[in-house]
Amino acid sequence: MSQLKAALTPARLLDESGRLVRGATAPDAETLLEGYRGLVFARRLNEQAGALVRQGRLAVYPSSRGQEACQVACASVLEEGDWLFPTYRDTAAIVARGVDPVEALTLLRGDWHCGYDPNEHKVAPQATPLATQLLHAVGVGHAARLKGENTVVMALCGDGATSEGDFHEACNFAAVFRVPVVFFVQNNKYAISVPLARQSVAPSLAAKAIGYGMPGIRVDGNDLPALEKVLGEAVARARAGEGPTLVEADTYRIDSHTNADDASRYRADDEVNDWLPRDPLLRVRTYLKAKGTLDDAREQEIADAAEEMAAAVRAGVGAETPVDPEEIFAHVYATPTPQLAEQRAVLRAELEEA
Amino acid sequence: MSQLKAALTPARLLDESGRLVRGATAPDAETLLEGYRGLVFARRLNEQAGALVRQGRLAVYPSSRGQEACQVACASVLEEGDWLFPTYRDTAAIVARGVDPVEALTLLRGDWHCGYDPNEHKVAPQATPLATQLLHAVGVGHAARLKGENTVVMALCGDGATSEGDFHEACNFAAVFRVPVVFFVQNNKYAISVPLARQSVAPSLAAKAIGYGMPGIRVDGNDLPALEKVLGEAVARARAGEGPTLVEADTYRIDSHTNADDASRYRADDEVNDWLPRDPLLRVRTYLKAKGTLDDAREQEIADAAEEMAAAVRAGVGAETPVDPEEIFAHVYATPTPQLAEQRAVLRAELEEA
Amino acid sequence: MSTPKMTMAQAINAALRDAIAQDDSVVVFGEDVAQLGGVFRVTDGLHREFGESRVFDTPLAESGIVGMAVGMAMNGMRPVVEMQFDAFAYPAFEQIVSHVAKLGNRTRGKVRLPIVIRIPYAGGIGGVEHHCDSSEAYYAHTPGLTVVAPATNADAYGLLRAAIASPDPVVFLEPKKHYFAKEEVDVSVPVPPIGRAVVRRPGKDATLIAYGPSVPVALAAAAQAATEGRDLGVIDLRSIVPFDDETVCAEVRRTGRAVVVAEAPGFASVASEIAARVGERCFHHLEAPVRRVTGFDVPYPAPKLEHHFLPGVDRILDAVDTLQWEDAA
Amino acid sequence: MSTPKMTMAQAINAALRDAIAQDDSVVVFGEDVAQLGGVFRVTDGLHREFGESRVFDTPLAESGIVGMAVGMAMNGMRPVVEMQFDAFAYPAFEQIVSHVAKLGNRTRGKVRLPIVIRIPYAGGIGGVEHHCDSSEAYYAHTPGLTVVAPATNADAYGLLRAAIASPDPVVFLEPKKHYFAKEEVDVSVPVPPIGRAVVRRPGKDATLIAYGPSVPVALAAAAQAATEGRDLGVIDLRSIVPFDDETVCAEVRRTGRAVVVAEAPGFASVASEIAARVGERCFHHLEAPVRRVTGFDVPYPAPKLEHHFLPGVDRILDAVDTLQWEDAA
Ligand SMILES: Cc1ncc(C[n+]2csc(CCOP(=O)(O)OP(=O)(O)O)c2C)c(N)n1
Ligand SMILES: Cc1ncc(C[n+]2csc(CCOP(=O)(O)OP(=O)(O)O)c2C)c(N)n1
Ligand SMILES: [Mg+2]
Ligand SMILES: [Mg+2]
Repeated sequence: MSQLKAALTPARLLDESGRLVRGATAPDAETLLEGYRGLVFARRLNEQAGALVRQGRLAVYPSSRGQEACQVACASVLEEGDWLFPTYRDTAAIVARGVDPVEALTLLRGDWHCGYDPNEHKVAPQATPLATQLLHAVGVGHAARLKGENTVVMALCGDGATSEGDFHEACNFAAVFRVPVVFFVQNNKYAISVPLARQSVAPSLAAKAIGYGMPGIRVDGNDLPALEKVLGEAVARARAGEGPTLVEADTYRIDSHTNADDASRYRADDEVNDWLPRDPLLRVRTYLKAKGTLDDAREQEIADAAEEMAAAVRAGVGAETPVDPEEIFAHVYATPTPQLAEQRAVLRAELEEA
Repeated sequence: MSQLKAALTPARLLDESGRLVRGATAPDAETLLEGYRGLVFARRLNEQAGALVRQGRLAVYPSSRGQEACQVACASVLEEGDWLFPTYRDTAAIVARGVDPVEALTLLRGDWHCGYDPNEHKVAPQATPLATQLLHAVGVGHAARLKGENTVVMALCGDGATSEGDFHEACNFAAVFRVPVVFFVQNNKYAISVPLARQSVAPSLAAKAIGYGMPGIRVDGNDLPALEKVLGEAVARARAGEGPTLVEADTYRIDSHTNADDASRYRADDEVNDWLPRDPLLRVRTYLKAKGTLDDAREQEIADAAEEMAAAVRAGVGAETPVDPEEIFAHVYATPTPQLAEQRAVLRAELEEA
Repeated sequence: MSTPKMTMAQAINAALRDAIAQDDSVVVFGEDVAQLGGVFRVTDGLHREFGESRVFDTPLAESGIVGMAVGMAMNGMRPVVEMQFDAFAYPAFEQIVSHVAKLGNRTRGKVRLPIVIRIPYAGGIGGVEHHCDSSEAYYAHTPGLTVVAPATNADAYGLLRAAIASPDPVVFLEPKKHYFAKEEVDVSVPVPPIGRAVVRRPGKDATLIAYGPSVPVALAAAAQAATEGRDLGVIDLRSIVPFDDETVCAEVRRTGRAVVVAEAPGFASVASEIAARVGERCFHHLEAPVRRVTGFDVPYPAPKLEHHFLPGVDRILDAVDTLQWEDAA
Repeated sequence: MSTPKMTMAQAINAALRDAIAQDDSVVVFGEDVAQLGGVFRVTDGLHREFGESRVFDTPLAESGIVGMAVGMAMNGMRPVVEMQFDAFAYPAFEQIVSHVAKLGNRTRGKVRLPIVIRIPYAGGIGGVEHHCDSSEAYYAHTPGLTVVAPATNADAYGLLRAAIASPDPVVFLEPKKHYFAKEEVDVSVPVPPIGRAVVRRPGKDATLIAYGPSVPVALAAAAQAATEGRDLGVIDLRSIVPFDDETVCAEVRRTGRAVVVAEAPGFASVASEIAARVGERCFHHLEAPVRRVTGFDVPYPAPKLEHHFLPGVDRILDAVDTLQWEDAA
């Protein structure tokens, strides 16, 4: 059963020491360089956001450190009209998709629940209730199909979220209706403190695809070109009308769940240390350096650009932006109900009094 | 992958003409005769309940006609301390397990939501909200395991119910905790009007087991000895501490969803006619006749006993049993709240006035 | 030319048909709604007429249905989904409360969800457990949802058209005991705006406030009271959210007495809300406390017992009797 | 000997520890409750002390957690499950409403479900969306559930012990903003029965009725009012279902004025219920309408805006000001 094999053995192009694996076709160097730039940006964003949390400028930040290859790849395989459905952990993917990082951080800054216009870059609000967004992704894809549009939807979730009923319903609806959606599970081995073994005893998460009648593919989640290949093929399948794919990335959450979490309560440093050499950036860097595609000048240029982005994030997140208390009434309905108009008047009176 | 094969090709012992399939070990004839008696009872119960509906004595009856082998087998493989979790369609299984048929029909007669004591025969109330009971079954099994009890739990559901999130969560919890539960899906090809093809495009429902890391077995659902073998093995596995199994029975709902439904709106007579020769009773009867185990006297004795059961059902369901209006307050809490005591007084005053 | 008689099922069917025909973005889906035409035949014939791309059956999963509707609405469609029975909407509760109700607000109005969730609801049909819940309080308590409950077949048509046209998600509660009763329905009457109650019967002695399946019961009580010399008015709320304070308060201030009638268990219910707001807004006009006649705080009873649970004419009139008439002028 | 100071998280932890130690059938499970000790550290140390068979982590699925608890209770255990945050209990809504609340009734009491569903609830902690819902109305409206909301750390200990001992399912709402504030807790005090409110502050001019996180706010308002010469009493309901009509009505009849304070959106809420029943039962003693000071009917706002949403001291005192004092003797 080659289907089961693809669901069990992670696809790989670059090994941990940055060498092309045997028999693999070399990825296009310029594309990979673009990808490397994305990785550097994603890493820098994770670091910058972490720093802003420590400075009290952001309330909380779920870092994707260690998962940057997943973040970059899932955005890079999409075309303009395609949709991305991210979670709270996927800020770097959102930014890779083109959303302004400061707008993306509005949520974690506490100004509003979503800081960007989902329609502008076709990026759904970051989902908090786990697995719920997968169904929305299916809906967007199904509507596109009914309207004859060529849209593909990339739906993200974690290993823990695969245990939720909504994961099941989303996979099943997508398969039954042949919806152009790619379910991309970043298996980072933990759901807060709960390890994968308590989440599932299946041979792999990708193997769940069999039960829905769709392809399930496992891929090294720290191998950018492999991710771009596997996700790209899944997107192509979806676009060709061949239905959904479940892709599981074998990766690792290097940081704690969020800064508020203390991972040392539930996992050993050794485990983390084992994963550090598999760093998604290093691997691509070594490869591109060896190839000569990434010279010092280019590396400097990328680092400078990332620094510029980080500076913009610091400035944007640091800026005092007024919030309008009365806005809490403004969007609940397209037209506020008489009840909300009354309540708004109560608040307004209080604010004027104060 | 033999696991996938077992999940795809239905296990079979008796073919449609009542002959042992090639290479199969013959089932024990006396056991099979007991099973045949169960089939006749189940069929008679379905017919009797249908008649009571037509006479207005029962509000509604979801018939298991065509699925009697499943009904009998899932009860017969259980031991005394084991639990059965049935649905609205599994009245015959409940009765096969030992519950008084009149008590089992209390629900459909409209007297109360459940007419038997679940603890007496270890039969849960018939579940209406689809797939929800599978989680209860897992809980009973998990508690048994924690308490060191040797209980096995048989949890029933239909093909449609496999699409619900609770199906997924139940399978996953059971696998992760190695709960002694057998999930028994009677795939009768319809969920009310919705055919299997709209429910799932997986190669089989049993194949879903792979995604949970448990065995999935497909079995001819109209073949009593095959069902008893497959379910018996799953029960034995569970009892031995080897965890859950997902068993899918390939069967067919011969009647409409309930008497209130009109299946001609959504399926062709031809399809039903194709299934009639696969009747679960006929098959066993032919086999036992050929064997000589079932002679005319025994057949008459079984028919008479079934007739007696039917007469008792008619008498019991037909009897005027008083319902106590105030009972609606009696069981909501172990001790009624002051609010319910007040409300009960309101009703009592009305009843006294009237 | 007389207006045709239709059952509520037919009126809703007509509303769906007209909406699908007039607006390409309207799609209808759920369990058994296509081939079968729904277990109550509400969607009868729509699949045949409009085809699989407009009317389709889904796998059996309510969270899936509502969650998919959210996505389809994000992508420009107007999904009208059916939950087969009241209690079978509960698997979709997270989707309804955490997304359907909140996504518009979450995105500062950048995304609006014109979804209608149709729920055959409430009792009186001798249904087994889980088929008779009056679940409106769960939705009415959730900011962001519009909650509508028609009491007449004409309103079922008109309000459903309005619900489908609304930019906001609407929970549309169909009193299932009305499905098969015929009334005249003039589909050419302008669609009533959501949020307006209607005085079904004027009355000067006291006001009965009801919605959905309780409206005809309240009207029957008023008719009965009239034979006993008491003039009761009846308000049909039609929409629970938004709430028509104006109409309700105008009536209660006039009569000085009010009884709220609703089938759901009374505790922390829509009836509580009505009693609380009438108490707050009409305090100085009240001659007696606002009374509630509701379902008891028990799970919906089995068929043979349901009539003891349901607020009936007698229970309403008993409550009216307690409105301190001895003090009345 | 002075009683020790504990946070509410510690008081709940102590209640769990004592219950597990004393009763073999008590088991604690949920997401992150074992190894991590809960995201709020409420279950800290229990897994280490009692082991995997008494305290364990589950896969990430709330319907699964509650559904499994139902089965375990059917088989003789007393599960205490944690929903990680208020909004993350919604996936379990069907299990809670259709089974947890109804199975005892369904089986005529043959099966009882001694389950406790612990829910860290309500706001005031600057949490992002879905982490601050006041969801009590959904449960309080559902017959068959007992709904408890402690306001003090001592009550958190005592009421949780009572909840675990109850033969009925209890939704135990933990005001998460209290988790880390210390108070004296005497665990040797007899466990208070569920269903009794307590007068936290006597007062003769008006009565504030609150529960859970709103109790300290009401007390602060009363303290502030006292400096302005108004004597406000404060009732802490402790349990929403059953409801203590006796204590509430006795106080309101004495003062003739009442304000209900609660964090949840007000429409069709527990506050509505309280206002409605006080209006109905104390009508002739009321000098002014019963006022409600609640969250607005909007989704819980983002951290920077939550203080505008939450009923605070000023909003309560504004409401008290409207209780028609000019007519007072
Ligand atoms: C329905 C629901 N339940 C619980 C939570 C609380 N929660 C937030 S993140 C998380 C762990 C998720 O793990 P996983 O899916 O593996 O994603 P990761 O955080 O590792 O990216 C939990 C339990 C939630 N957000 N939604
Ligand atoms: C949660 C839920 N949704 C919807 C229903 C309504 N309903 C009752 S039976 C049924 C079809 C079930 O099909 P299947 O699981 O195949 O079982 P079968 O009736 O064929 O035995 C439906 C949709 C329900 N009972 N529960
Ligand atoms: Mg994870
Ligand atoms: Mg079926």
